[in-house]
Amino acid sequence: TSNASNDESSASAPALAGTDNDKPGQKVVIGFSAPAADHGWIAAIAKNAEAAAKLYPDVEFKAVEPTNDINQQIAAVESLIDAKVGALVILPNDGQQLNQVARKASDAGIPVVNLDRVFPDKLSYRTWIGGDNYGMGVAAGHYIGAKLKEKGVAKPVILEIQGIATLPLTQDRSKGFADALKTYGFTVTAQQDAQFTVQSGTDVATNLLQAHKKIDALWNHDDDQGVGVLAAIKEANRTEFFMVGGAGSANAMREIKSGSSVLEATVTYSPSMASSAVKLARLIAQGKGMSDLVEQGVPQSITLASETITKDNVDTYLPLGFES
Amino acid sequence: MPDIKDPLLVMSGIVKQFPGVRALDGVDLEVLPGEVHCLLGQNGAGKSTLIKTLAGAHQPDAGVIRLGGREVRLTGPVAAIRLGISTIYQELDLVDGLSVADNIFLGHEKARFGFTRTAEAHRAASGLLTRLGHGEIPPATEVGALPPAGKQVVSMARALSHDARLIVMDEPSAALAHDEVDNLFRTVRELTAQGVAVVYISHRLEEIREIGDRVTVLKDGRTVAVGLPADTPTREIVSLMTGRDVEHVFPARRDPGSHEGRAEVLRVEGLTVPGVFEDISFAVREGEIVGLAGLVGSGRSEILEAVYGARKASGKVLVDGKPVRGVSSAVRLGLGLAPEERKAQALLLEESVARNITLGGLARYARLGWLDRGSELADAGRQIDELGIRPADPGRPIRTLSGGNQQKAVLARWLVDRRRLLLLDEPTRGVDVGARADLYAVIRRLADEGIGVLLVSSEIPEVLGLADRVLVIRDGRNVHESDARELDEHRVLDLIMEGSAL
Amino acid sequence: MNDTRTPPVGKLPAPVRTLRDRGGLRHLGLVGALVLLCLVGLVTRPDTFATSSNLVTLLALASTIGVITVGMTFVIIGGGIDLSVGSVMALASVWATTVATQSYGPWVMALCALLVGTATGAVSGLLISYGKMVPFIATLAMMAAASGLAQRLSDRRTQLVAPENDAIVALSTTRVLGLPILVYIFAAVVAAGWVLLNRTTFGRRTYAVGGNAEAARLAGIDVRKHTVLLYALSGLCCGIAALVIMARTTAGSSTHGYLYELDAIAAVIIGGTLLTGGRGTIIGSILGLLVFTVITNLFILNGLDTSDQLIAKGLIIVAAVLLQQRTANTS
Amino acid sequence: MNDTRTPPVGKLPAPVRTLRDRGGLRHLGLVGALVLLCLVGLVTRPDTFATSSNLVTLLALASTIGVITVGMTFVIIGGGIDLSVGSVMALASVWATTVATQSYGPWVMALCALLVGTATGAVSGLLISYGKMVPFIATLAMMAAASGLAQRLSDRRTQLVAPENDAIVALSTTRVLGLPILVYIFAAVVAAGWVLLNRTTFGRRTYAVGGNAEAARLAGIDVRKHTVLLYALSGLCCGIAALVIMARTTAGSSTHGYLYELDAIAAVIIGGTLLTGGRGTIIGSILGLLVFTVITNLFILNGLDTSDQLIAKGLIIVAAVLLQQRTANTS
Ligand SMILES: Nc1ncnc2c1ncn2[C@@H]1O[C@H](COP(=O)(O)OP(=O)(O)OP(=O)(O)O)[C@@H](O)[C@H]1O
Ligand SMILES: Nc1ncnc2c1ncn2[C@@H]1O[C@H](COP(=O)(O)OP(=O)(O)OP(=O)(O)O)[C@@H](O)[C@H]1O
Ligand SMILES: [Mg+2]
Ligand SMILES: [Mg+2]
Repeated sequence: TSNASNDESSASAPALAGTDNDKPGQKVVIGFSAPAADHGWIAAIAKNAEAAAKLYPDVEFKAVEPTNDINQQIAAVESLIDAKVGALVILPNDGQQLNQVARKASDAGIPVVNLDRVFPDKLSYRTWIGGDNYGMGVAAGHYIGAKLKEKGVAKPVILEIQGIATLPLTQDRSKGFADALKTYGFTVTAQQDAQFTVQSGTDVATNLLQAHKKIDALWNHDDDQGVGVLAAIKEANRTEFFMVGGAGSANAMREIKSGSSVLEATVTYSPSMASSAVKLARLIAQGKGMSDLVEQGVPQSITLASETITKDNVDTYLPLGFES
Repeated sequence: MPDIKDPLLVMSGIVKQFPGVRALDGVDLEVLPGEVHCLLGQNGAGKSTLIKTLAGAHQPDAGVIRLGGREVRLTGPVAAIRLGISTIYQELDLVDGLSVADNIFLGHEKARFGFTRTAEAHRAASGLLTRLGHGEIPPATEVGALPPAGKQVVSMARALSHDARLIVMDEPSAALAHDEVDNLFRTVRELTAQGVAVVYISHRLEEIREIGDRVTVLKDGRTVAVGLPADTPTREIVSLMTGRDVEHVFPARRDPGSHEGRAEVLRVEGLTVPGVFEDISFAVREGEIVGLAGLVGSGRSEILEAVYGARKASGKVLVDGKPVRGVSSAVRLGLGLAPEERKAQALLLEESVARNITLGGLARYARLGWLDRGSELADAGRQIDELGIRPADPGRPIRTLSGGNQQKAVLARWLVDRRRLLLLDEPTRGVDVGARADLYAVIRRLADEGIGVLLVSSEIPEVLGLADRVLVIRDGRNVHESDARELDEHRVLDLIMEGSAL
Repeated sequence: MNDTRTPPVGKLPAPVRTLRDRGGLRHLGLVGALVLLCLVGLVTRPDTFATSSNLVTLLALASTIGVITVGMTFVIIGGGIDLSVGSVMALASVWATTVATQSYGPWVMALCALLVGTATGAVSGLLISYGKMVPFIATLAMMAAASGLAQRLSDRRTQLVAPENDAIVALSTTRVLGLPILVYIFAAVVAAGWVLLNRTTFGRRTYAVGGNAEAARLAGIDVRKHTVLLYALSGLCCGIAALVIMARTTAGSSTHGYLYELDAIAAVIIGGTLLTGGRGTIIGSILGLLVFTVITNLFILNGLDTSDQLIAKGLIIVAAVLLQQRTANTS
Repeated sequence: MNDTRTPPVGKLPAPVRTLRDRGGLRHLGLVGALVLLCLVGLVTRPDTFATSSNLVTLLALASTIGVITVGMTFVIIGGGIDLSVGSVMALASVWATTVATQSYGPWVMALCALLVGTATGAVSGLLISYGKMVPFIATLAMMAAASGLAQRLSDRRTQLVAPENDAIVALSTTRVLGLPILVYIFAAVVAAGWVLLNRTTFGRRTYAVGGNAEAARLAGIDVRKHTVLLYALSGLCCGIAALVIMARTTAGSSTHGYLYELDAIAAVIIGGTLLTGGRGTIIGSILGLLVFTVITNLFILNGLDTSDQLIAKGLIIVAAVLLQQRTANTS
């Protein structure tokens, strides 16, 4: 709950690497552009990025107005280029559509760290770091598939509540989910999209539960909207199925830990990547490498694995859980 | 002799049914070229409906219309205009947001390849306005900023802008002051001299006598008299219209000076709205009717609005010694204003007649804000009978009432509960002779019951006939004040026009 | 006066259709549309649609926007519009679920939600009546400011209702005669709204102010004060809606009520209220809302995917309105 | 009566405010607000705000909604409203970037965008004029249908403009006299709109239809035909906007123009156009739009946090409008 949350509120906050890399180097202005922080995960992204920047006296952090309008984000990045920042961290609304402007930045000699949603053109960014949406779907699919197999359910009713349907990442997640289920000979019975918001979660779930009197498993793409989904399930007091979440919010982890609800597991898609992205941007701008690696420079691409959190391993993840 | 010529327009057996009302029930009308044909009838008789069918604005349910001998179908306003019928509607049909010139040429703009030619339009517009004696109205003025009279002039100019064979005027003089009517008549004579026929609707019978050639009388949607000579005795025409005899129009006054020493209901001192009127001071006693005479634009409406607290003004306004602060307090102190422009300032067009009537005194029907709809409806019903609002259906949307009946409803609003002082701005605008007499009687009765009345009217006979005391306003100044009986029409005309004359 | 007075015009002074039964007709259309939709539901999903639990679902879903719609109806009849309802609801829900507020227990939380809503509403009202701002712009500004404030307060987090304040959540979980309490709240608000609009001077003045503000002013109505009250009322409804949404989602969040303004306005307009003010009914608005709710419910029961839902929604709205016109004209 | 007296008619309200100078005043207010904002920009960000490149960014950003705003101005002056602009733009952009369309080259793509826009607009117009639907509802339905269709067509994928059709993208990348071509398109649309509104019978009639439809009808104007044309025009603008957005984002997508309707309407209203129709100016709308754009730009440059931005936005809008009133009254 939010009361509990406050003492852990800094749970997912980044820490210093504890290496020479932390020593102040030349001043760097890091520009940051992301979609509108209108829901938990993106909000956490923004917060983590800012927090990471604060760790370093040699970093000036310049976040531009987050927006869900491609046109606006392009303008935002353009104005950052005008402002001649030392490095850019961009989480594009849509990698394909912002590719052009990212390329413009790279061409202008500004190293771009591409966060999460990837630019199609490798020349558009110096380093990509992000989660694995397809993998996330796969993880959820495997958990549900295996669970139902051992239960020996013949033709299981598997529901899926997506996030914003028009986002490419949503389609990747669903594809991964479907592919994984296929290996068990299962398919998704019904699929509805919500808006990543608590309330849309409730409304969609409420209707969906009506449509299906008996459910075996439910995957909800996003733990933030999951709060709403769980509320709907409680309201309908349905318990005959189990639910898997997505992203790995602290709320979700606490639910899993308490075991009081149908939420059994969640597959991570951690916003901690934003902290790393800012750190990388700094290193790149200062020409440093990652001290644990032998290479002099920062790698070109870093993909975070999507892990599955269950009652058994939840305690190890709780510190990383973001307060959505 | 007119009757040798064959008629320009023949309407026969016109029927128009509105939900719940048969507005026209087989009307005949015959108009000769070059004549002024007057259309008379009580409020709600069907005059406006008839001319709307003639303008193509309404489609008749039955009947034939022949123009110049040929039968015509007036499928819409365009058709009528094409056939050379242009119309001045009773309810001003102007676009407030557009300039005077744009309004005049709306629908037939001065343009080439769709591009408007403003200069030309303005030239033509001021031409027409000058012809109507109002060259001073700038064609670029926004119509919404004109007072009613100005709007009336503009819609006349529009009617003239088409070169029409037949011009229909629905109560054009209602919004005009006495002197402007002369002006209008001059124009009408010019038109008829060129062989244009004019259908003229008015409730002022003296006008009919002055300008009309022949008269058709409607009653309850039927023709009761066709093509009477205009010099038919008034009594006869009135009894045709109303089906009864209207004797002395103005009720008897109390004996002179009876108001001396009675308590002052209203005292106004040094009332001023810069640019509109200045330093107006007067008082209204219980039971007294005070008339404001003046030209259109002299500022009488503004004086009323200022007294009512509806307009910021410097100076003192005291009702029973208590100052008026804004409209709400004015109403609480017992004032009631029947404003000049009923559509814009008084009516809730979508609402029922009853709700329009009771709007002023809602508080009376409420206990802790809870409405007692029974007594509300009862009161409304009583007023509808009192003033003879037709049709007598409290539930009917007021927009479906005829102009005159709407006007009666506006007055009824302040009669439901006893006011201390009534402010009446052009109270009989568009009200028929019979009803007018009734209204005068009602107003006088209220006065005799001790209510004060402040009356603005552009009809000098009305002011002289009804008021006890008359104030003459010229250019926003009070230039004369005296007992009504010491004045006659010519004296008043001299007073209000002095200086502005020539 | 004398009995020689002329009789009413025309032959048939017969039953005239007054505003009231015209309203009835208008509703007839919507009811028809609603019935048709329900038939579709019965045909496509005989098993689930008509079940009591699904009806409960429908009502529960409708209740949040429903409450807001009542307030919106007043504002629009009064000649205005309120774009801020969604974010005001969000702000109220957030404010009511801050750690500080929650520490005072459920009653204070509820009170807080109502106060925040009413206050913000009143502010919009003041901007419009005394600041002479266009309602659209004033409430647009409020919309931005309120959701900004909501995000600040909540630090963009979902603030769960603490277990000790479960009384709030109980509004949705505990049932009386098979219906969750919040449905009764919804019903109560609608009833109160109807009475206020049709049986009190306040309602009558609302029509007057919206129908012809100048006339209302000259009739002695304090138009500006009334305007403030109208928006305060709308705000109050947002506060109540905030309670309902908190109960349903067990949380307060700055993302609550996103784009509710559109849905609410749409419901009001399709219910026959004129955007220009002066005319409209609560019943119409609620029927309009139910139409929208049932549509969505049908779609999900039949597992349509979003894009098809949108297309179908567009078509159904058109169909419903045209049907509505027919009934209104033919009668 | 005495014809001896030659009519020395009473002076009607002599010099009353004419249309033009009132417009001037209204704009004065907006210009003032704009200037103030720019000053803020110069003070807070002397280094970046006034740079040419930033101004280009501003204009480029403004151009998409700008084009739509022009169409919206016509519709609103004509007494209507168009909620579908955003999704119609999306639909046009998607349709123009399907593999099929792209195979015909850039010209056909452009043509396709314009046609799709105009056609959808005309449909809304028909529903409103002949179907007698309330503009709000009709265009709301169109909004849903269009974006649904856009999602179907694109299968919710981003459709990049193929390299061989780079001519489209060139509209944003190639510059003439330092300005991207799309800025000139924007300017052209504004100019055309201004002429159409102020110098043609179409413009006059738009004011008439919006100001007093009945009067327009009685004056012989075919109100229904005119209405259809108005919405078709708005649709055409959406088509052009689709081109611009395709150029800027190098792609067509069903997510384009999300909630643009709100921004466009807001710009028009703050520009002094009455939501009730009959009054308004293109210049005002564009100024209104620029105010919004500059506000956002300032935020970006100063890197405010979202929640603060929203709050500030609300306050600035209020301030701007109140300022506007002052200037309008005092003069
Ligand atoms: N749109 C309408 N719907 C229903 N009834 C109408 C409508 N217009 C007019 N009527 C009715 O038709 C009858 C005739 O109205 P009309 O306006 O022609 O009277 P009028 O002779 O012009 O009266 P006035 O002298 O007051 O203008 C009235 O009873 C009126 O209530
Ligand atoms: N809408 C307006 N805008 C600007 N000035 C106006 C307006 N209406 C009236 N005025 C000014 O106020 C003065 C009074 O106008 P108004 O026509 O009301 O006087 P009046 O004596 O009441 O005439 P009427 O007999 O038509 O009522 C005019 O001189 C005019 O200059
Ligand atoms: Mg009439
Ligand atoms: Mg006057």
